[in-house]
Amino acid sequence: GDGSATGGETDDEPTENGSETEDIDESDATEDDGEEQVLIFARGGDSESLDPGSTTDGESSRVTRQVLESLLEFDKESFEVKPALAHDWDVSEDGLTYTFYLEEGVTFHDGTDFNAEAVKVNFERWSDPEHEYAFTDDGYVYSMYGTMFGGFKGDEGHVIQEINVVSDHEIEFVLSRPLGFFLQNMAMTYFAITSPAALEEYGAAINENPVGTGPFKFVNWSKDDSLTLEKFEDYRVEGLPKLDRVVFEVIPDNAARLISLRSGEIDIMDGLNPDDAVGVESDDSLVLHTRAENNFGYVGFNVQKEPLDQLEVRQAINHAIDREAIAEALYAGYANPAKNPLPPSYMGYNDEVVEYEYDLDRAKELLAEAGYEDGLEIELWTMPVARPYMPDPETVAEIVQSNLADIGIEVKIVREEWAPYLEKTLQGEQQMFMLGWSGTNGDPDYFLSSLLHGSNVGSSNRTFYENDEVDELLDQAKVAIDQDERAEFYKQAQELIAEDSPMVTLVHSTPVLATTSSVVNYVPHPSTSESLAEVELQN
Amino acid sequence: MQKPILEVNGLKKYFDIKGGVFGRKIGEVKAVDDVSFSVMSGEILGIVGESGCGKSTTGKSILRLIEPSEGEVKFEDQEITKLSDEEMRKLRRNMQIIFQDPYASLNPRHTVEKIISEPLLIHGMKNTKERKERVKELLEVVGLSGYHASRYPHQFSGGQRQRIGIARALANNPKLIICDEPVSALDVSVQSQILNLMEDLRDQFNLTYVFIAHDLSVVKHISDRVGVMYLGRMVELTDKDKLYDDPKHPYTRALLSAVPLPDPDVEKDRMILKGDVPSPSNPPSGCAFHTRCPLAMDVCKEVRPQFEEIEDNHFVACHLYGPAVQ
Amino acid sequence: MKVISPWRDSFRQLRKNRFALFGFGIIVFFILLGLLAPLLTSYSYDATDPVNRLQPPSAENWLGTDDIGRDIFTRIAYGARVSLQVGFFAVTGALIFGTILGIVAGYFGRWIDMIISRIFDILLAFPSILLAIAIVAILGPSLENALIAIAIINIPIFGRLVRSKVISLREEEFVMAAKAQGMKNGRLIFHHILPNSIAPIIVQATLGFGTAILEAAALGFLGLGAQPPTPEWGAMLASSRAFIQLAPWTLIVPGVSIMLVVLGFNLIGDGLRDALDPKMKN
Amino acid sequence: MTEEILKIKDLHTHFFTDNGEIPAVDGVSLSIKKGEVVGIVGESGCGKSVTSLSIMQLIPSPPGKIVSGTIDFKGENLVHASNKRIKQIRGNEISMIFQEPMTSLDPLFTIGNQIREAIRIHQKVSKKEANQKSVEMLKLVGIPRAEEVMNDYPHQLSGGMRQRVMIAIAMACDPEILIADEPTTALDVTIQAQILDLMKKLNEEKETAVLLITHDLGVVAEICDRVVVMYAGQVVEEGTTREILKDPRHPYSQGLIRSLPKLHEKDQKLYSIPGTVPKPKMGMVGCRFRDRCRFVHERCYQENPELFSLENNRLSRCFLSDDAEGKVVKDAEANIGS
Amino acid sequence: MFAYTMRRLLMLIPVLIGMTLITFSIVHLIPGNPAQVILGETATATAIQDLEESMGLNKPYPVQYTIYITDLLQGDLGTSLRSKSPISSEIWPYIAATFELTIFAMLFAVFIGVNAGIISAWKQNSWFDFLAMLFALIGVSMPVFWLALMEQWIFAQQLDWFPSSGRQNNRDPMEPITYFYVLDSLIHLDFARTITNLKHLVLPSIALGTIPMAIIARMTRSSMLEVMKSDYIRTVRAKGSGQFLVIYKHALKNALIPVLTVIGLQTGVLLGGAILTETIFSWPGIGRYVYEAISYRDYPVIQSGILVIAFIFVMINLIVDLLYKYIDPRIKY
Ligand SMILES: Nc1ncnc2c1ncn2[C@@H]1O[C@H](COP(=O)(O)OP(=O)(O)OP(=O)(O)O)[C@@H](O)[C@H]1O
Ligand SMILES: Nc1ncnc2c1ncn2[C@@H]1O[C@H](COP(=O)(O)OP(=O)(O)OP(=O)(O)O)[C@@H](O)[C@H]1O
Ligand SMILES: [Mg+2]
Ligand SMILES: [Mg+2]
Repeated sequence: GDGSATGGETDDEPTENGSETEDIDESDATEDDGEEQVLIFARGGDSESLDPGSTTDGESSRVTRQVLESLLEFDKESFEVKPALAHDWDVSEDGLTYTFYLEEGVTFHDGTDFNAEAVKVNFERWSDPEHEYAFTDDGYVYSMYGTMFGGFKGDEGHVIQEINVVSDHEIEFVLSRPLGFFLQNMAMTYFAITSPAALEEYGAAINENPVGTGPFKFVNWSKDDSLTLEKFEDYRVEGLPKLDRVVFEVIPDNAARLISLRSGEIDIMDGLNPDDAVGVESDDSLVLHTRAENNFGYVGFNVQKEPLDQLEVRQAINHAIDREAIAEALYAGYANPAKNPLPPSYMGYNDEVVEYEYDLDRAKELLAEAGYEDGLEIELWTMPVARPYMPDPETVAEIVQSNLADIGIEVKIVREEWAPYLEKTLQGEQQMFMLGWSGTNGDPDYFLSSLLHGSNVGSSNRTFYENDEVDELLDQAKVAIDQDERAEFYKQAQELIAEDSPMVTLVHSTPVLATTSSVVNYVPHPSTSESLAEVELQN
Repeated sequence: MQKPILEVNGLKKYFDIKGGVFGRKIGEVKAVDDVSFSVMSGEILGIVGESGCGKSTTGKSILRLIEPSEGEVKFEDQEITKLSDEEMRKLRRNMQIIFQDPYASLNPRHTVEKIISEPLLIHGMKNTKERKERVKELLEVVGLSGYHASRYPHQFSGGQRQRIGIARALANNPKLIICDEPVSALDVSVQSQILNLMEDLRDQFNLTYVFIAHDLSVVKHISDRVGVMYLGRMVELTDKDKLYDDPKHPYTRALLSAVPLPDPDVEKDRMILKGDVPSPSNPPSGCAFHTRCPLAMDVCKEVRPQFEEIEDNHFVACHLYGPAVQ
Repeated sequence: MKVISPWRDSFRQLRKNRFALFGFGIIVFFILLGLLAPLLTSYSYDATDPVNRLQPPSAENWLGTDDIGRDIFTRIAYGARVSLQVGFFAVTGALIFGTILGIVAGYFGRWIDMIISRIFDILLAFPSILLAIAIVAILGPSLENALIAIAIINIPIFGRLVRSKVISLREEEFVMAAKAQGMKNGRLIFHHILPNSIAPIIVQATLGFGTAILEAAALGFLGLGAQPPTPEWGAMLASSRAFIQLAPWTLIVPGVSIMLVVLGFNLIGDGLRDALDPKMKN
Repeated sequence: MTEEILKIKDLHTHFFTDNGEIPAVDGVSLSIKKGEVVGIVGESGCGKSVTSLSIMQLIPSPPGKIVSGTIDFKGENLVHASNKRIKQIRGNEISMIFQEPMTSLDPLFTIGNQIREAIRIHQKVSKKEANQKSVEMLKLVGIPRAEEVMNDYPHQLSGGMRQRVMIAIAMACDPEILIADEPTTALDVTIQAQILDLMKKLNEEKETAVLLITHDLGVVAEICDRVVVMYAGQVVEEGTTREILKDPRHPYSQGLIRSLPKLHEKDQKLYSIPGTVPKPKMGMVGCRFRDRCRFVHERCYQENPELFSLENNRLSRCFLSDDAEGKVVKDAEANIGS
Repeated sequence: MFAYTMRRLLMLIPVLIGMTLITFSIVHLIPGNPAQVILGETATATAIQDLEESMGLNKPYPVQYTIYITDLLQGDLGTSLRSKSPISSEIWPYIAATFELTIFAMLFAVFIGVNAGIISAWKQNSWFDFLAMLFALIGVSMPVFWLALMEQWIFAQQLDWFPSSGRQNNRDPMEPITYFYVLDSLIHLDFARTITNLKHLVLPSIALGTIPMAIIARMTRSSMLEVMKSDYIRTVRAKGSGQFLVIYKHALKNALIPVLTVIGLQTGVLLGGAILTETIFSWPGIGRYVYEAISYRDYPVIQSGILVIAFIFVMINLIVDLLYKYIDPRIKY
């Protein structure tokens, strides 16, 4: 009880709050088992914001995942949905009403109670720009909510029609139409519940003062440097968390991060270079971890631009690119050649699709069919930043360049900065381009619809690929509730897509990371945000 | 009597001093403060005075190398302070200047040939061969040789450089030459060479000089008339013999008595002035010399003495000779 | 007595300066390396060979290979072209515009000077690398644009230098003398002021060559300069950044190359400064 | 006759530059007696300053070096004296003032600081005592408001004042010899008169010997007892001031005096020595003045003239002063002189 | 003195206005939409539009500029588009981090640079002079970021003498007060921590300080040589003073004046130009703050960040000018 006693009500300053509890922790620690357990997690960039709903940034989720909890959560290693703040739930027959039964006796870090009202406040805050905690004037936008639930209050596509507080610990969501992945959504870190009292107290500064129910509570944050969390003594799960303190440190440079890991300055490093994996594996004091594939890197074709509007050209290029070599050489084996725009572990993955063999003769043939036996020139837009699905885009581009040179296609590499890159590819200025996709809620829809549905042209569909049949299949899959049924629709869609070849499906990468050998129970999650509640340090 | 070739009336040049919070003008250096004189054609007018008294500024203002703040300058009856840049440019072939520093006044990157032929070119002598001829001629006039033409200034001694400067000034047959301390940077033995040369040239080409110097002996030697300046003002102006034999202004007297003479036999009753020259940015009221003048009277502190002709051709600005005393 | 022009004199001085000669040697070496690249190596600078990646220096690959198996020696040799060109064009650009602005400001003074000087002040108040980054952000990342950015950030450096030189020369007696001849502004500037301000400009240009190469490397390192597969040394460093532990030579070689070239220009610049400085003469 | 406190014998000071060895001082001998004022005159570049700096052992090295000769100060050869000893002598027994009062004082320290420093280098006195002494010195050299000036910086003083301060610094430790290298050249005549007056006064009161370097014969006439005329690194003539000015023997001295414009004489065409001073270089044979000399004859090209002794301890470096040729001098002068 | 300071401050106004104009124009000339970057490749068109609107990016430029300036005048540096936090509250730790690094880098540079310069000038043409100047030349010829990488590789990784990144031991982070970590540790009277924090400063300071050090050494040497030739040094010698007094009292003070300019300029350069070093050593400084803002098109941060850097730079120059006055009594205002 003392943790909650020192909580928020009296202290305005979060820093003061931190320092006081710190003292208490130290005394606790000495009483218990002597050593304080402090884990340092190093990553390449800092969090944007600690208000999960208003950001889409992975580095933000990684931290908020520890501080705030959603109603549901994903299983440790997959996207299977499990109870969290809600211990149980019901779905109505028509798939329009979801009822969640909330954990009782849970308190926020500030000592206030977690209940159905709090859930409602959070959801309304996200869906209603007019809401008092929406902080629209301060630039808050809840884009992930809009994306996942079809828009905001008053929008035509908005799925959540009403939210009813049935009782203190029972809450009901009424949808306007069925949504196949509603439960998946509820497990996303973006939809984690913040203490309404804290919203009231901090207002727009909530992004620097997260207050949730998670295993760790927020202490302080020096931007672009370090962010400290400490054990929440009253965490709802007995015996957790194990660590006393977690520090997220920013070390922008991959190589520098590895140096720090080796010297023991940090415990976990995200974003290991695949090339360094061998070295890590052979080092007894380090442990190599991989995240399950949850992404997809591709070379896209702008199918509305010459000459890529010709199927033969697209297929020729597909045949000319040596995926195997790329995966092997550039990801040091930590990637698999892709044949579908969906990671293999996903529901609905179609393993029957026949991949485009690396076959230069066939490629040349196709090119000749298209009327380009004398070769042609094509621009390849190269991403300027490393992403999980493509840790070294430049090099990939160079290999593609030399691959295509073999069939007489001269590739001109175009480089734009990230901002204009995204914008211009959205407007279709590119011919070929490189990009990828990472999953968040573990649902195939998030990959296939976003990337290839005709309605997403001008948005996330940058290949400008429109196929009514595919669109139809994807739409059906989205509203179906039966998961097998959905899987079937997706399989068919993949078949069609492969034939049309709107992109060279390059790889699914397995991002590698490393920890020191004293880190125990650390399991990387495919979504990149994993709970550190069970992690321990052992000497 | 001859017509004056140059008339200077009430010439003033104030330099602004900037400062303060806004970098505004917070004062001015009265480098030249109401100076008037005239120069006859063919005469040499000497101007002496201590460092900083405004001699060079006067000289440069006459040629409008510095724009005068006030007053008029008439060259051959033409008022030149109002001329346009282009008119002034054309007029410059008639008015030339020779500088003190023979090192700084020649462009180190040009050959002597180019230095001397440039004024010819800009005033219309387009023919290269003609120019070459003229350069050779000029070099010989100033006591150098034609083969010197291809050399650079740094290959000459101080005296020779001064000769080059003179040749350049002579190039377009000017009528008036302002000589701003042409010999003060030179050694005694070379100084006399240059002084002689200048005298010869005057006779040969019927030149008029305004000869600025701080060495009284030199000025006396070369000039017909001499003006004495103190703190931006002309204090005395007359024929050289009158000035040296019968100086009127106390400052002139002090100046003359301060000159050390290379003759152990001359007995002098020294008149050593006290203190330093005041700053031209804050000149004393009334007569600027009153702070150091052994004969200062009350009136000197308040009233600025007029520059008046107290005897025939003898101008003095001093209350000793003004109506107040007489 | 032989006629010795001031330029010849300076040149003789320079020839006696052993450091300058050494610097000159370095530059000539890299120029030859760049020019003769196709003869010196049988590889092509963009031929990838993933199988032979990150090979240490050997008889086949004198300086080893990079992360996609390209021969580093070949890339260094072709990269010499890039770096020297960047230096040359950036400096020339900055020099031309800087000199023009500097002369205009210094010679005509008044409000023109006021405006130009303030612009210089403002540009110089920005950290130059940030300014360069911003300019490249506007123009888009490419070698040409990096070059433009470098030229722009160097304009005020030349501009100020020329301006101050012009202002001091304007007061020199030989300029006064030239004006007293009745010379027109144009002639005064081009025959008297410019030739006499050229010495510090040359020195600055030589040193600027070095800085421009460093700046280009920094932009290249940030991915804002030369684009792959152009073998720009800074970009080479950036792409090898991750391999410092696996293959240190991929970082050491381009770094040392940059350092040597810049050192060469600095040595020449120092030598020129000594040779052209009028204070050292007589 | 009083003793000679400084005797320079056959001093050679050379500069070793990129353009070869320059014998700036090439066999100079001279001496100063206690309380005497000796002038060195000569045109620019003839080695006056280098001679004086050699005495102080202040020749910039490299490139300069005293190659040979002795500088005998009260029986001690300064050329071979230890560094420590030289430091003791400088500013204490021999001190020096320079031509440029504008640049000879450190602009960043107060006048007081700089005088005090001079005193405390040589005397173990407290700061307060040194201060007192400094004020005294400033008063001695005729600076009004001495206490205030102690706190002024050099730039706040006029050229004349600064030169007075320099003199105060030089005189602070009561030196036996004061070397003044063109102390008034940069000053206006009215100020020059003040400074010369002051130096004369100090010489008389303190019996300090003065070695005055100048190119102005007027200044020499004003205060010197004896004059040494230098030309191209050598002494060409020596004698009392009156003798040299009234009856110069060396053709160079003669020409020099005759080429001066005279203030109190009627105009006549100035005499001028043709040509320019030769640059000093190694291995010159013959008389250095021969190319400008109107009495030049064959011997001037073949031998180096020595300093011939004349009557009254006078010296002249000219073959015409050689007894054998003595007559020729008179004749020649009679012929051309008028 | 006061008038001069005021005047210099007033003179800043047009420069600052010019700067706001330039930064504003630069920022809006940079192609790319912040909303797009913030939301990334997975963004939908509507999400982008919503965000744009909430960020006020669809107002006309003159309106945006006016808003920017009015806010500035009220001391409001704007709100970061990305973090949604007010820049004025967010920026201080970055400034402090950079300042701390800059101060140590300059201390290192000045201490070594000035002394090396003095000794080189003193023992001109000795082997020390030769080596020192050779090193200085190499120092100015090296790409800083490369030096930083090499240092990190050798001293942090191979030898493990110093930590490779960060400002402090993050296992045990400290409650920041001033955000100058060394100072904070002293305030906390936690001297063990001071040592750790200083250790973190070593490598980045050396990397960053090397170029200024080389420049300062070269400048000090040539300035000393120049001063040693001057008349007043000859006067001091003529007084009979020893070499030490000549060099450390008179020559150094005079030689310092041009060196001071270099120190001021270099400090300014370090302030904003340390982007690469800051990235390599994970130093959360202002250069990196702005650089990342550029890639995120976070307009308010770019504008205000650059403005703040430029302002500090100008202030440093002002301080240098005032220092001149302190050293050199000749300077009149
Ligand atoms: N450009 C200028 N700006 C401000 N003040 C100036 C300028 N030129 C000259 N002065 C001042 O004007 C006064 C007169 O200067 P000028 O050069 O005419 O004197 P001078 O008699 O020629 O002295 P000198 O014998 O030293 O050449 C001096 O006090 C000088 O400081
Ligand atoms: N540091 C030096 N390096 C080379 N040569 C020098 C140096 N100092 C003096 N000299 C040479 O020594 C010769 C004599 O110089 P010095 O300074 O003694 O002449 P001076 O008689 O004092 O002339 P001035 O009247 O101009 O002061 C000159 O020809 C000069 O070239
Ligand atoms: Mg003058
Ligand atoms: Mg001298």
